[in-house]
Amino acid sequence: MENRTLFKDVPAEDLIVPVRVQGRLARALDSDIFYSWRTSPVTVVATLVALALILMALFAPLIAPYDPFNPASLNLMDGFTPPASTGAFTDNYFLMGADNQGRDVLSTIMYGSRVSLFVGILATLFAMTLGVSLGLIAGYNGGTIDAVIMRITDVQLSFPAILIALLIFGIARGLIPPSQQESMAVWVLILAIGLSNWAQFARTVRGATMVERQKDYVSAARIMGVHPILILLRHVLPNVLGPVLVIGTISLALAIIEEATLSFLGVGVPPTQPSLGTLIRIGQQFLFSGEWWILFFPAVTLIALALSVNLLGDWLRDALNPKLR
Amino acid sequence: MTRKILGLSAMLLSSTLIVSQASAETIRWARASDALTLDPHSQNQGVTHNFAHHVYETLMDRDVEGTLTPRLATAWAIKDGAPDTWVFTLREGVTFHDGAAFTAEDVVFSLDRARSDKSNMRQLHVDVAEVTAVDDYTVEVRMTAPSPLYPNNLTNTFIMDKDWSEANNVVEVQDYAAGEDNFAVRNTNGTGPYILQSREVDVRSVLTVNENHWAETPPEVTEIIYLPISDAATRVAALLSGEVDIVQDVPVQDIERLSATDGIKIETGPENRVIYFGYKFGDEPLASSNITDSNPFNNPLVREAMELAVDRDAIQAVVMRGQSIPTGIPNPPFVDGWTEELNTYPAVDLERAQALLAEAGYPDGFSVTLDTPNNRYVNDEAISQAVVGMLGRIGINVTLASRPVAQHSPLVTSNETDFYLLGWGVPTFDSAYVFNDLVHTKEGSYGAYNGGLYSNPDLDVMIQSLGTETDLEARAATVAEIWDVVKADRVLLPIHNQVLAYAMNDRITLPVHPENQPLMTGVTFAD
Amino acid sequence: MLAFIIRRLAQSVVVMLFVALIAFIVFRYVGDPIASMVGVDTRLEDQEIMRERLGLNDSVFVQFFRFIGNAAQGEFGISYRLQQPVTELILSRLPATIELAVVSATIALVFGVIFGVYTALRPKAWSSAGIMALSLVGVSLPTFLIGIGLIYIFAVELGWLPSFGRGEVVDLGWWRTGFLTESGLKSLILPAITLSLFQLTLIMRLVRAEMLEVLRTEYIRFAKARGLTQRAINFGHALKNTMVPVITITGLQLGSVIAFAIVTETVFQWPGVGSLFIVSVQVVDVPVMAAYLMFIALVFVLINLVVDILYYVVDPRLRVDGGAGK
Amino acid sequence: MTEPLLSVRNLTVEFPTRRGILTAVQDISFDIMPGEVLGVVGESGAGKSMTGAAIMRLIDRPGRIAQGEVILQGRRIDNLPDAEMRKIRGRKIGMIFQDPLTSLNPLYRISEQLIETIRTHLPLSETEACKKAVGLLDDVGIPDASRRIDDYPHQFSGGMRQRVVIALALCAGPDLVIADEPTTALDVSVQAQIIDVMKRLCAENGAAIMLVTHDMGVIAETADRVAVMYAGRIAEIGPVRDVIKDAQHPYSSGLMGAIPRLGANLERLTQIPGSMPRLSAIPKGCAFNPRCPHVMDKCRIDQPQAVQTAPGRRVACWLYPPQDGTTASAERQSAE
Repeated sequence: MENRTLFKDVPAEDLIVPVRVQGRLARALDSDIFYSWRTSPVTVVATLVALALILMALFAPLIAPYDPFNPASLNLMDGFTPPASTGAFTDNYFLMGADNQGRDVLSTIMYGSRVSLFVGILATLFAMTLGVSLGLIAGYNGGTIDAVIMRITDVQLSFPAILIALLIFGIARGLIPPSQQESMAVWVLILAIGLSNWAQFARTVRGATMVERQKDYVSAARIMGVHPILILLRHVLPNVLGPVLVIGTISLALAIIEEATLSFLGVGVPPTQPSLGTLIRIGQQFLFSGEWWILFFPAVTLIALALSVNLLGDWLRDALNPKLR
Repeated sequence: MTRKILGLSAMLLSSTLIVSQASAETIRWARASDALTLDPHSQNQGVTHNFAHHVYETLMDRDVEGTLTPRLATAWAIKDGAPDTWVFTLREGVTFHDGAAFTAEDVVFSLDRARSDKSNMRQLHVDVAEVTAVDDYTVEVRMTAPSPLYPNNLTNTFIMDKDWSEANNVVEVQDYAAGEDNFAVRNTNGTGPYILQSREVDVRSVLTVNENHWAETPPEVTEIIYLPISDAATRVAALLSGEVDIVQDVPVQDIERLSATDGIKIETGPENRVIYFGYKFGDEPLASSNITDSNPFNNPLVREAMELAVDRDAIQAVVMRGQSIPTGIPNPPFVDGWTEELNTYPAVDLERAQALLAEAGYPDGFSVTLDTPNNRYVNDEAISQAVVGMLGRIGINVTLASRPVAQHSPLVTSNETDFYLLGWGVPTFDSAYVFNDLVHTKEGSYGAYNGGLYSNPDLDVMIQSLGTETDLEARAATVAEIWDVVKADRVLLPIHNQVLAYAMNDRITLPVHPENQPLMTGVTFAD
Repeated sequence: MLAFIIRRLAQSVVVMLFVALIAFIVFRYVGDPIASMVGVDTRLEDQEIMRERLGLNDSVFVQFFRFIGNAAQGEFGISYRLQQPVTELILSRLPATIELAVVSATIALVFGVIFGVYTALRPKAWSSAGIMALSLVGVSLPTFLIGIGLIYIFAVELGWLPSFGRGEVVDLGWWRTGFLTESGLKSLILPAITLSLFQLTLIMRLVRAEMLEVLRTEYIRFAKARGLTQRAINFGHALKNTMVPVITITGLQLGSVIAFAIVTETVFQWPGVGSLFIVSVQVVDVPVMAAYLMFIALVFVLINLVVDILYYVVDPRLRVDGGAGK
Repeated sequence: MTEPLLSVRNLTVEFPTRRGILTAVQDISFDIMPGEVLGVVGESGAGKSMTGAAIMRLIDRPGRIAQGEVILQGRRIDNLPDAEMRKIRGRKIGMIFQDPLTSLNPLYRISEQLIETIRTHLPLSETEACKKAVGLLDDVGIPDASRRIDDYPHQFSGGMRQRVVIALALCAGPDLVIADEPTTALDVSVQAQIIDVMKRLCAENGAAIMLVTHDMGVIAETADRVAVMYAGRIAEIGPVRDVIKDAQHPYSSGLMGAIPRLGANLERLTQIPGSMPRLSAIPKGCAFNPRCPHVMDKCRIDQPQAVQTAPGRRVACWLYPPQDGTTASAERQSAE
C-alpha cells in the first residue's frame, strides 16, 4: 500500500509557539530574545552591571582618578589610606582608599578589570576558536581523527582547568628567557587559560556537527564537490553558533575566575600591572590587619563581573534553548 | 587544692585534670614550614636546624644576643703552639635519648659525618684537616690553616651517637639520588632537651621533655606540638582562634591587629639578615634595558642616583609597618665590622638623582627588569614594587618580575639577572662571610652569590687575607677598609635589616632569636 | 564485557604514558630543583655535586626513560625536599585527601541532586529561582575567597570550628582517619563545604537541566497517561533517566574534586596530597610533582573505567550494543 | 438511548503567548458512546491531539483548558484534583502515543513497567500482576511473552513496542482508549496489524476508542463515527459511512475526495490547495474560507456555528445556515 498520508506532518508545537528559535544566530537575535531579556529583570540588571564594568574597563585611562601604573603619581606614604579620605602625604583623594603601595584602589580596580577582561575575553576567544575548529574537524571527519580528538577532550575535561593552566604556565616559564617573561606574562596567561577551556566547545560542536553532517543539504553540497571547509563554515558553523555563544559566555566567567585564582596562586600577571585576581591576592594579606578595603572592593568587583556574566550566560542558555552537553 | 574535694567523682576527675595540666605545659608552636628532614647533617636550612636544636645538640650555641655559649662543649681554645688546631672540652655526664653516654668519639664521628661528601653541612667544615679524640672528653680539630673563627661554624652542627648510627646503618648521610631511604631521616637519637614522640611531615610533630637532660633547670615547656601552617592568613587565624600558642612567622601587617587582641602579644627583635638590591656590572649592555650600547649600572653616578631615589624610611613605615631597620650597608648589626657610621644612608633627593642621571648620560632615564622573589623574605615583592615606583620618579622605568625563590635564586647564581633583590644572613657573625660570597670576584669558591659579577682585584686580595689572618686587630682593620670601599663604590643597594616578630599567647614569653631559631626551652610562663 | 574492559585498559595505558611525558617534560623545565633543595647559603660547588648525584646532568631522554621505568614500578624516587620515598609520602597523605574528597563529593552529590530535582519539579517557584540565583553566586565566587571567608566567620569570629588541619586522627595502621574523633569531624566541615560548593552547583544545574529534559519526554507523558503516581514518575522514571548523564559528569567531577582540592587544602592547611603538591611546586620538588600528576591521571583513568562500568549497569541499551562507549 | 461514556462540551484550549492568546481548540463538543470508535481526523495542528490531551488533562504548560466541560460516565473530570484525575488516567481512560520508540522508558524492563502500572490501579499482588502482564502481552500478540516480558524496550522492534504500549494502555481495563496517531511512526506493513490488535482488544474489553489520526484511510476502516477538525474547530461530525459518502463541509469533502479506493483512478487523489493557517493567523470568519471553493462574503466575516443536518450529523458551515436556534451544544444523536 502506498503512503496514504495526505498532509505533510509538522510537529504541533511549531504551530503553537509562534517562533521557535534554533540554531541560526540571525534568528537568535530575533525580537523573541529581546522579549525574554526585557521580561527578566535579573538579566537586565546583570546586563547593565556587566556593561558598566566593561565600559569602566574600556575607558579606564579616561575616567580613572589616577594612573596607578605611573610611578610618578604615586606616593608610597599614602599607603593604607582608608576609603573616602585624603592621603597623608599628597592631596590625593581616595574614594575606595589606597593600597599598600599608595595606589588608589578605585583606579587599580578600573585598570585591573581591564587586565582581567582582556585576559578573560582573549582566552575565551582562543578557547572558542580552538574548540570549535577541533569540534568541527572531529564531527565532520569522524573515525580515527574523531576518536583521537575526543580522547584528548576527555583527558582535558578530567583535569581541573587550574591544574592544566599551572602546567602550561610552567612550560612557558621554562621556554621563555627570563628577561622576556614579564612582558609575555599576560599572553602566557591567555594561552594557559585558553588551553584549559577549549574542550567544552569541541564536545558541543562535534555533537552538533555530526547531526548536521547527516542532513541532506550537507550531503548534497558534498556530492557537488563543495570544499569541506566551505561546507563547515557556511552550513555547519551557523547551526552551532547558539550553543557556542552560551558556552562562550559561561567560559568567560570561568576564565575571569581562573585568572583570579592563578593570580592568587602567584602565577598571574605582575603586581605592578595587576588584574583583579592580583589585587585580591594583595588585599588578602590585609584581611586580619583591618585594611579591609584593599581586599573588599576588588573582590566585590570580581564577583559582580563573574556573576553578571554568568547570569547572562544562564539567560542566554534558556533563551536559545540549545541542547547543551 | 584539697579544700573542695567532696567525694564527687566528677569533681575529682576535673581537678586531677587541672593538676596534670598545671604540671605539664604544652606549647602549640606554628610556623610556615616544617623541618625538611630529621637527619641533622642533610640540610643546611634554618627551619630544619631550628627543629633539630630541640632533639640534637651542638658543641656551642648562640644566645639571643648572638654570642657563643657552651653547650656540649664547655670550653674551646686554640691549642698552645699549634695555631691551626682547636681544642674542645666536652661536657660530662650527658646521655643520648637511648641512654648511651656522650663521649669524644661521638663528636669525632659527627664532625666527620658533617664534613663528608654527602653532607649539606660540608661547606662549614671545608678547612678541617682532621678530627681526633684526645680522651673521652677532649677533641682536637686540626685545620688546614689557622682558622681563628672556626667555632662560629659549629652552631648548627649536631652531635649524633656513633653506636646508634652504626647500628642503624646511617653512618653516611642519605644519598637520595640513589633512591635510598635512610633511618636517620625519620628517627632521632640526640642529647637534646626534648624527645621526638611522633611526626607527620608537614602536619604535626610531638616532642616531650627529656627527663634526663643535663641542664640544671628543666624547661617549663614539657610538651611541644609543632604545627607547620603554610598559608599566612590561616596561621594568623589559628592564633586568633586560640588553636595555637606561638606563631613564629607573623606577617608584618598583622602585628598591629594581633597585639591589639586580648590574650595575644608580640615579641619583636632584629634578625641577622639584610635585604638588598644587586646590580649587573660590566660593560655589556643589560639584556632587559632599552639602552643597547652601554650598561647604566656600571656607571657609579647611576648607582648614586638610584640610592638617592630609594626612600628607605617610606619602605620601613608603609611596606614594613615599622618592622625593619633601614640600613646603608649590606651587613647586619650583629656582625663584626658593622659600625653606626657605615649604617648611615643619604636622604632622598630626587632632583639631585635626576641631575646625576643626566650627568651620567641618561637624562631620560632607562628601562630595566627587576627580578624579585615573592615567597622568601618579609614582604619581598612589596619592597620591590615600592622601589619600582620610586625609581620611576627619576625616569628609570622598571618592569617587575616576581617569582618563587626556587625560580629566582638560580637567576642570581647564574648571573641571568640585571637587577635583583636578595637577602643575606650571616650565620658566622663575621663580615668575611659577606665579602666571600657577595663582593669577591666570582671564581672558585668565592663570589657564589655575586649575581652582578662585581669585580675589584684589590678587594679580592684583602678578602682572601681575612681567612688566615690570626691577628684579630689587623683583621678588623682590613674588614673596615673593605667596608669603606664597598660602601663608597655602592656595590649593592642595601635597604634594611629584617625584624622578626613572634606572636604568642600572652601567658608565654619567648624572646626573638637573631637567627630565627628560638628554643622552646627559653619559653617562660606568666602566672 | 571483558573485551570492552581490556580495550579501555589499553587506552588508559596510552593516556598514562601521555601524562607521564607531560609530567616529566614540564617539570624538567620549571626552575632548578637544586636551588630549592639547598639553603640560599649553600656553595655552588656543593650544588654541583648534588646535581651530579641526582642525575640531573644526564640527557633528558635518559632521565625520561629512567622516570618511566621507575614509575611503572610505583617508584618515584625520593622527595628532594623531604628526603622520603615519594610513593610513601603520597600514600600517607592520601587518606586525608580521599576523606575530604569523598565527603565533599557526597555533599555535592546529595544536595546537588536534591536541589536539582527540586528546581526541576518546581520550575516556577520562588524558592527555585532563589536556589538557582544562589547557585550562580556559588559559581562566581573563587574557591579561595570562600575558604578565607568561612575561616574568618566560623573560626576567628565565632570560634565554632577549627581553622586548619584535620584535628585528631586515629591511626588504623594503613589509614589515618579523622572520622573517629570529634575534632576530626569538626575540622572536616569547613573544607568539605568549601570544596563541595562548586561541584554542588555544577551537579545541581546539570541534574535540573537533565531532569527538565527528561520530564518533557514522551515516556514521561505516557507514564502520566497511565496514571502512575507523581512520586513514581518523578523519582522512579524521571530521576533514573536523569542519572545516566549525571553519572558520567559526576564521576569525572570526583576526579577533579581530588585535584581541585589543591586550593582548598592550601587555604585550610589540610594535610592531603593537594597541599603536598602545591608546596612541592613552590620548591620545585620534581619527584613529588611528577608522582602527583601521575596519581591524578591514574585516578582519572580508574574513574573513567568505573563510570563506563556503571553505565553498563544503569543503561541496559549498552549491554546489547557492546557498549562501545560514548 | 444510552448514557454517553464521554461528553465533551464547549471545550476550549488556549496558549497564552506574548503575542496574545492562541486558541488551539475552540469550543468543541462531542460524545463518545460506550464501545464506540470515534475517529478524529485533521491536519497536524488542527487541534485533534490537543483535544485528546485536554481530556486526559495532559496539556503542557502554559496551555490550559479555558472553557468547557469533560464528563466521563456522568462525572465531570476537567476540574478534578490532580490526585483524583490520576486515578482516572490508565484506569478509566487509557492513552496510546504516536511513537512507540519513545513511549517506553528505556531503563526499565517491560515487566517492571507493566506491573507498576497494573499495581498502581488494581489491588493485585506482584505475582498476580505479573501473570496478568504476561497474559496481556500474549493478547497483543507478542510471541513467547513469558520470556520476553523481562526484556528491555530496545530489544523489541517498533511494531512490537507499539503492541507493548497498547498492553500498557489497556492493562488496567480502561473504558476509553485515546489513541493518538498510534500507527504514524510505524512501518506501513505493520500499521494494519496494530490497528487490528487495538480494535480487537478494545472490543473484547468493551472499551471505546477515540482514534486521533490524520489518515482518513484508517478512519474509514476502523471508526464508527468521525469528527473532522480544522484549525481547532470541529468542521463536521457524523457516522463514518455518511461522512465519506456525503461529506457536507467543503473541507471534509476535500478530504474524502482523497481517500484511495480499490480500482479508483489515482488522479482523483487531489490535495486541497493551500495549507492550514497558523494558530496565530487564523482568518476572521470561517477558518477555512481562504481555501474554500464555495466561499461567500459571510464566510469572511462570521464564524459558522455547528448545525445538525441529519440525526447524528452536525456541520459548521454557512452552506448550512442554522434553523430556528439549533445550537451545537444541544446535540442529539442515536447510539448505534
